[in-house]
Amino acid sequence: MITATSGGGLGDRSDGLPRPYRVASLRQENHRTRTVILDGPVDAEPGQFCMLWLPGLDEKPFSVAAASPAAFTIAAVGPFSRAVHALAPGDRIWLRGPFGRPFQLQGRDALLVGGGYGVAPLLLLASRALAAGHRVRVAIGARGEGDLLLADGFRQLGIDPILTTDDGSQGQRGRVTEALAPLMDADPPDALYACGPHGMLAALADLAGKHRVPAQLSWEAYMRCGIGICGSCEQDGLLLCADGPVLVDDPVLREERS
Amino acid sequence: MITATSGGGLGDRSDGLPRPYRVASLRQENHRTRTVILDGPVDAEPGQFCMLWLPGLDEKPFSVAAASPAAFTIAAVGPFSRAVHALAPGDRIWLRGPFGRPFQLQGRDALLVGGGYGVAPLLLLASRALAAGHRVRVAIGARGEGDLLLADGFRQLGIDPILTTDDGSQGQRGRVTEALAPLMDADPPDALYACGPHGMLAALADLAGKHRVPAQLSWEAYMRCGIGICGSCEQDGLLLCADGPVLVDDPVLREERS
Amino acid sequence: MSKPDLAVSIAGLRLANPLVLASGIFGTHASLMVRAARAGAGAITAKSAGTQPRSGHPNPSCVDFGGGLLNAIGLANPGAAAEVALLIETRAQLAPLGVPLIASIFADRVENFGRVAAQIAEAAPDLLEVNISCPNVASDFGEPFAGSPATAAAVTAAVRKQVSVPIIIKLAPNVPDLGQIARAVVDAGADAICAINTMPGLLVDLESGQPVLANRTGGVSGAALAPIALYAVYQISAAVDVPIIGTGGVSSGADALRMIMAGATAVGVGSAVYREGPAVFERIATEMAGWLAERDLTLDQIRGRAHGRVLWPEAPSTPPVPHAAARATIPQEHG
Amino acid sequence: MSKPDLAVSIAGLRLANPLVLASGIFGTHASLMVRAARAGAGAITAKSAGTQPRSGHPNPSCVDFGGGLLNAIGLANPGAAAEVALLIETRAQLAPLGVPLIASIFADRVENFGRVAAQIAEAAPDLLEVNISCPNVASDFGEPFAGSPATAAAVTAAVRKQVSVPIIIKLAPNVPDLGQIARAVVDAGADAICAINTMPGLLVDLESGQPVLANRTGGVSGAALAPIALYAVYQISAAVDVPIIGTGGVSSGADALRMIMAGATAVGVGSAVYREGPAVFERIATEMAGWLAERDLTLDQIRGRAHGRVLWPEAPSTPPVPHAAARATIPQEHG
Ligand SMILES: Cc1cc2nc3c(=O)[nH]c(=O)nc-3n(C[C@H](O)[C@H](O)[C@H](O)COP(=O)(O)OP(=O)(O)OC[C@H]3O[C@@H](n4cnc5c(N)ncnc54)[C@H](O)[C@@H]3O)c2cc1C
Ligand SMILES: Cc1cc2nc3c(=O)[nH]c(=O)nc-3n(C[C@H](O)[C@H](O)[C@H](O)COP(=O)(O)OP(=O)(O)OC[C@H]3O[C@@H](n4cnc5c(N)ncnc54)[C@H](O)[C@@H]3O)c2cc1C
Ligand SMILES: Cc1cc2nc3c(=O)[nH]c(=O)nc-3n(C[C@H](O)[C@H](O)[C@H](O)COP(=O)(O)O)c2cc1C
Ligand SMILES: Cc1cc2nc3c(=O)[nH]c(=O)nc-3n(C[C@H](O)[C@H](O)[C@H](O)COP(=O)(O)O)c2cc1C
Ligand code: FES
Ligand code: FES
Repeated sequence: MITATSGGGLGDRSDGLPRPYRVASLRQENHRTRTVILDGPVDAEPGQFCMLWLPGLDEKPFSVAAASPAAFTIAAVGPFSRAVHALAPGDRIWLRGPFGRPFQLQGRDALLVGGGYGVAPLLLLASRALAAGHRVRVAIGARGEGDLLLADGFRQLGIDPILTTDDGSQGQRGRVTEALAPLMDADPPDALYACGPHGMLAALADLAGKHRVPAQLSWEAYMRCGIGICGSCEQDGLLLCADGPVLVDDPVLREERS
Repeated sequence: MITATSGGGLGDRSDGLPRPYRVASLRQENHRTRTVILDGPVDAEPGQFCMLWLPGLDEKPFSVAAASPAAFTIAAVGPFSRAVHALAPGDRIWLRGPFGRPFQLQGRDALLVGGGYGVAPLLLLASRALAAGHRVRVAIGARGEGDLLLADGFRQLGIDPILTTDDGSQGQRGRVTEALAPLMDADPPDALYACGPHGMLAALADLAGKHRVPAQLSWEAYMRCGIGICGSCEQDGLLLCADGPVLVDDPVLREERS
Repeated sequence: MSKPDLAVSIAGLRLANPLVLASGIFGTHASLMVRAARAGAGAITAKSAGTQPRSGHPNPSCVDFGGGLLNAIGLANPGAAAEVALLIETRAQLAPLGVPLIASIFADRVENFGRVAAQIAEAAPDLLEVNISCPNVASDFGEPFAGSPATAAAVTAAVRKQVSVPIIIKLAPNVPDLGQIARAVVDAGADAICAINTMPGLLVDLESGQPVLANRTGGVSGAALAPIALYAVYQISAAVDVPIIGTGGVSSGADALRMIMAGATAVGVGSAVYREGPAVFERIATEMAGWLAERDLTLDQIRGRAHGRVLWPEAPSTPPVPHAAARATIPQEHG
Repeated sequence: MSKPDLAVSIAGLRLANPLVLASGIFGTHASLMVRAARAGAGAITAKSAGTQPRSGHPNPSCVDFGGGLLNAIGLANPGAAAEVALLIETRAQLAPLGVPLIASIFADRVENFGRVAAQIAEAAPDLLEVNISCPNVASDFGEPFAGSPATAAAVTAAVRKQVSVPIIIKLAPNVPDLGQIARAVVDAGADAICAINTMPGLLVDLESGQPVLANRTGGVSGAALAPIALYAVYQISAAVDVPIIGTGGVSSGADALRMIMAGATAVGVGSAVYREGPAVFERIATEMAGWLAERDLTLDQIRGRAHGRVLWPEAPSTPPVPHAAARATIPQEHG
């Protein structure tokens, strides 16, 4: 039973036009990732995203990594992300949003799992979950040491993240799902929250399903309008920009309905 | 110094489209005047008016005679007013508004003067003034006995109106201004509020000016749009539908500024 | 007060209710079209397809400016061949729901309209809509064909010659005389008219001085379009006798009923699906049914009502007759 | 940060600021036009006048539907002879304020445009606006002259022949190609263009099923018109080199600046005067001046900016250059 979370999403549109911000500062996170910190806040929940616009260049979706001030953790993978990296403090950047349905805390014990730049929205989620009195565990997976992201950010929140790398260059060697299997056996969380590549999310959905733990997974898709009208982010009849990006896979619900 | 009162008027437009009501009842007021009472309220201040619409026929301005439920006291003078008289309970009638700037109570001692169907908005004003703790005196002028309007309405509020008729058929003989001169000498009010034919208003403005009493006069003009855009109600650079219909003539202000 | 029947028919095709998913919204995937149908749409229009795949315009390609949307998606579509497969799949999934499928096509030249129509007809859609009015491809394709009676009729005739499926011609608001264009396309063989497509518009970002859309200009849809669309339907229904799918700014039962009063047979819903999600269909239909039931009216009874004139009896002379029998009557001189 | 000069010039005429009272609002009486001038308008346009007096359409003739106004005032005017007197009186009162007066005319036939122009020219207005685009008199006068390049040019030429005062042609939004029409009127002698008049629209009252306006259809103005007007100005300024009075939905300094960025020289304000009263002129001008001053810009520097393109340097390859000099530059390829 894959369903959309409540809140955000379709029917809740106030921030329709791009709003100009200025870059306050940039922080290098790893060899190809920077966090761009803006000069004002964005009223977003963890898991929501914004459309960042550089007039004349392009407009692309990015998860809100911090809300006040707004910040985005961006991997340089192509023309737009490279242009954002090349901005200097004081430069203008525009954003529309936030859009999409956010993570919604379930229970009191949270396991957050991030892969690649999918870690970005989890930092905001972790701090909100801690503030709400949750126990918060975090696992971060990456290809190699140099690709690990934001581990220090979680440490600053007092969370010691489980790290995994494919090549074992830091933390446990292998996939993050492998590292989590024992934990899910011994001390399963009330819910699992994840953002990252589709393969990772699919594996996590399986793992969570086996342990009957609800999973809130943030799926990516190619997004154009970001507001649920162009159809480009369709997945199984859902528009991930509006019905997602966070979808809930609740094994208990699934069994009840089947 | 003729100025517009504050409140209502330009810049305050919520009720732009005609809204359907039904006629709840009709009351014959005199040989050519009826009050049409509707099945719902209108959020109006004394002195404001509405545009009454009968689709396919016409749309015309009428002062709000009562607000809850909405009521209008209408003299049959032509096709539209006659058609309103001919409505039966249950029939539809539409209204836009209220529009225009209302009377605004000044001081604590009010003199209300009405001529013809100009008495209509004064009944609402009288009840609001009483509720606000004002002393309220009322004078009603008409051509003859049969043209006097709403005297009973004021009596129901506990006010015994001064009546004048041109032919002396009821109350004092002569113009209402003549009847008021001694009163203005002996016991002038804090402000005079009037609605009626232009001649009467001009005479009252003189009288009030002589006694240095502020006058709030509701002027009529030929109105089309009712909302200050078509220009048909222009008088001395003011649009009476939006800057008026109530204009304040304050002799003290006038002297200060001249 | 029984639940009124909302069924309508367009060119012999029955729709369980008059609400048609407008082209370009949810019309890109079978899953989405089925979702709209399950949510209560009376018919589904697919996104317009052309001969070749198009990726559409760069981003930003659609924004909400408060009064509505401005979009320049730019007719992104997979091309006619892939579209045929999509339509066949969609039709198969819609069939059990009893919801008809309307294909939509566009092209760059008159002959190509005929060509893509013939291709798409292979998918056997219930109706074929011909989009001659997209404002977002002018730079690629010259002025929209909907801009003159001659070009509009030429496209209609070209499509008519190629296919036997009933055709709907989709018109544009930015013309001086809609009635003339409607007559031209009906004379050329249009079975129905869809009115209207978006109105050309521009939004400028103050800080950058740049148009907000990457395509610079776009098409206005949603609330800001409502009185313009109502006008279009009114003019067209006064000029021709074919069914009209009144489209533009409809987001409530009242909006939809007004479209029908202006002369529409069915009612397109596009931007409102974005605002509210597909649940908008059920809500609009329920509001329509409720309004009609309360007044014991049917859609046929209100269709074209705005063309009628209220008759006022000669106003009685004084003294007025109390409670006179004089009453507004609304004759149906149209529809 | 000095207070920027908002002065602009149209056909050699200097306006202290770009805000022009649009025709049809406050333009019926000298007293009202003077009031708008005192309140801060940079120029005043009188209500359009024709050869003969017209009482206009019956009521309701103008309503606020939330997103803007729909009006069918129907060109109520006192006729050319009385209008001349009104214009002379108004001009005398405006002169000491230094605010120019724009007369406005309409007619039913091409020749009559020339005739009424000649008559009105006797009042020696500073500029003469030719309203070929009123949507509310179609039933009386056939389709608006603004609907085709040929008729628009014919009217322009007829007026041009009769008068030496600079002429402004006022265009309509409901045409397929504004650029073409703009070129036609400029070739025929237009000194400036006003864009746009209202967009044809309809409102229907649900309970009666009747159009809300007695004239049934009307013209949409105000907020709903803003993106449509901006588009019109953008298209026209790409096509011709004469000054444009950008008109439609302007109610703030930001709206006015965007019009200028789209290519306008001056900015018409109509419906906003109704919403806020004539104080709207002072507010808009102050907002414009404040925005420009903060950025140390002038109107000349931003005019047409929306036609420019931001140049992005070739994006650097990884590893990215921190704090690169790469920056958006906005070239002025227009205006
Ligand atoms: C909801 C959501 C949240 C995201 N959050 C982040 C984030 O926090 N940090 C981050 O670095 N990236 C994030 N992305 C991905 C980001 O949008 C792309 O990396 C970016 O668009 C690449 O643009 P480009 O011009 O640099 O590269 P391109 O050369 O255009 O593309 C490189 C790759 O990026 C992806 N991509 C490109 N355009 C899009 C698009 N419009 N939508 C989705 N993916 C696209 C594709 O996989 C593509 O192959 C997110 C994407 C989505 C949908
Ligand atoms: C602000 C305001 C408040 C009014 N309040 C009342 C009221 O409470 N009771 C009442 O009986 N009348 C009131 N009137 C006058 C009322 O509008 C007219 O009596 C009515 O319009 C007459 O319409 P008709 O078709 O019956 O007559 P017609 O034959 O059209 O006109 C008869 C006379 O009514 C006046 N009139 C007509 N149309 C208008 C118009 N659009 N605006 C102003 N005057 C018009 C003219 O003096 C005209 O000579 C008010 C007018 C205004 C401007
Ligand atoms: C994002 C978007 C894409 C559209 N794509 C198409 C299209 O491909 N073909 C078409 O005929 N109309 C298209 N339209 C126009 C709509 O079908 C409809 O005519 C218009 O939006 C007005 O209706 P609305 O106000 O309900 O949205 C599109 C509209 C929008 C907003
Ligand atoms: C009530 C009203 C009357 C108008 N009368 C005229 C007119 O007589 N001549 C004319 O050229 N335009 C007329 N217009 C159009 C305006 O001048 C202007 O072009 C249009 O309203 C768009 O601007 P806005 O959105 O600022 O109102 C009128 C508009 C309104 C609302
Ligand atoms: S990006 Fe999701 S529908 Fe357009
Ligand atoms: S009635 Fe006052 S301006 Fe129109």
